[in-house]
Amino acid sequence: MTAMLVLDILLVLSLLSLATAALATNDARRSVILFMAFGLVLALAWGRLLAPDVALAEAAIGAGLSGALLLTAVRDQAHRALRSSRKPVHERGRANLRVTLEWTVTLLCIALAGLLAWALAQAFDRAPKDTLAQAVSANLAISGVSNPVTAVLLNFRAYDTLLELAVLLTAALGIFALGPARPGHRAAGPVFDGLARWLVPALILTAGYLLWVGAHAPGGAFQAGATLAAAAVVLRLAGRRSVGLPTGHTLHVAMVAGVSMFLAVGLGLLVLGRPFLGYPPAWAGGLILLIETAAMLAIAATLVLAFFGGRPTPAPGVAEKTS
Amino acid sequence: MIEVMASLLTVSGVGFYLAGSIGLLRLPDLYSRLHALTKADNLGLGLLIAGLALHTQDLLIALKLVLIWLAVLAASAASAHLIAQHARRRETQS
Amino acid sequence: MLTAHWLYGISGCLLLALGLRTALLHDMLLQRLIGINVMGAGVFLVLITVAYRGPGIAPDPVLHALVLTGIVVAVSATALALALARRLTAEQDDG
Amino acid sequence: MPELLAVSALGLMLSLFLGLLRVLRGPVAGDRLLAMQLIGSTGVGLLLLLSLLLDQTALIDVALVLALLAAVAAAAFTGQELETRDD
Repeated sequence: MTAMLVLDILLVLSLLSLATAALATNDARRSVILFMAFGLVLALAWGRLLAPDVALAEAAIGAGLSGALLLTAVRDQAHRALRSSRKPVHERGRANLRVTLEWTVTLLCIALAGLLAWALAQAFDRAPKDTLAQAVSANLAISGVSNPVTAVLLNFRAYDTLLELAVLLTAALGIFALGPARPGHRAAGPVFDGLARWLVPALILTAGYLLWVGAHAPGGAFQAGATLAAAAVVLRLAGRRSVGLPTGHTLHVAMVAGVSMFLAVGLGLLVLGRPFLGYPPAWAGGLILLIETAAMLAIAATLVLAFFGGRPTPAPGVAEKTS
Repeated sequence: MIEVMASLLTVSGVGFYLAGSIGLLRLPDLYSRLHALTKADNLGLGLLIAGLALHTQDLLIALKLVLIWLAVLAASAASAHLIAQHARRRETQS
Repeated sequence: MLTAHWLYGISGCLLLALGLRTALLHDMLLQRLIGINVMGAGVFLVLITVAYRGPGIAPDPVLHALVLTGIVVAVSATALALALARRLTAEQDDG
Repeated sequence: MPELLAVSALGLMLSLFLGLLRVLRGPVAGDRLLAMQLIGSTGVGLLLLLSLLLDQTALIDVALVLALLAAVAAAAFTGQELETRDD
């Protein structure tokens, strides 16, 4: 058990030193690479704390999506605004004010951390009541799935997940509205191309596997969607421009698929005289899989759009044909 | 007997990992570090996975473990190539 | 109270404070963005630590579900911020 | 065996920590990326050990996802974007 304790200490030290170093430097690229390492260690921490569902999402997003997103952005001249500093207040005679401000904010942040730590200590000292966790395990049998996290996401707290998908849709619409997508990558050369050739099918298979296995083991729509989006990131980095993401109406349908499938199921149940999203236990498994499949497509479409950084435009050749 | 083999493989795998990271820390420049890394971490993971596969004795899990090893092998080879190419290009440019 | 609770809980609080401070004070937009992400990671760490019940005991699934969706929402928000930065650069170039 | 697994996991964590030192030190981005590659595959090994140690089979899937995406960072770093068209 001592070995485990030392491992915990090293893990926590790695997290804190990586975060500090990532935030202390003014070199954008260095900061992003350190942040990627931070994400990787974080995935290990989720595994260590018995949260494999969270670890799966963190692995797919931290290693695949957010790293590629940030690295591409800091190397891109079109993102110069990220690196430029906003005009600081300390121009003339304002230096004192600036120092005072910095100290005040720092002290307030420390106070906040202390307060939170105190609250945590109080919470841990009392024996956990666990009423929510107990309610979940008591009702797991009628939820249609046997993985408690999926049961919470798609059944007990399905309202929350519906709204979460709406938040994702809003982010996608925001990215859509801000302009056209980045032009894409040059072909990465034969080595990475050869890798992508079997990596992409493997990732798509893994996404399908995670979606299916989510009913009874860690996995589900969010992890599967993130893995599917990672497949698209690999394709884009290998020089494929559109990565199979549809344009126009088909894309719109994919983006709203999660929310609309959720609403359709919920309203359909209302018509049948059930509460909104109150699945009959016999159908619950099938309905959850249906919603999850649509949600996976919507999440993947949103995350791919996020990597594109804007509205995808049809490939030049196609545009000429249609116009 | 299998237990002993599994333990031996696991421990030697960890040994290769440690050798790899010490090499990464101690060797003088990028190219020699590349060399230390790509050999040590592939062999390290390979031995570790062989040990764990013997230990689980579940065919499906063992297959998944081998798949993981192949994925890391391919990824590590490809990124070592990309990093070296990038470094070389920068050198010839400047 | 478990040792793991102490270690990971306190680190979560520290990450929250560190991220918040950077998000409020740093001059570079990228660093502020990473600061917000670190802050989020701190909150997630606190939540997962609260859900942890010790080795061999099933943790609280409600908090896991919360953090899971939180991670996906955080990356979308980061992407939105990056798209905004790109637009900002374009506007600066024009004006 | 559990004792041995725990000690092996600690060994890998130590290896990962040493790799992190190279990420922190650099000096050039290529070095950092190389170290990222090492801590990526160390993380894969660590997750596999933890999956046995904590009796969490699902951590093998996490290791699989991590292994499949291990080359993305290097590709994103070395890949070149196409020129932005005139606008």
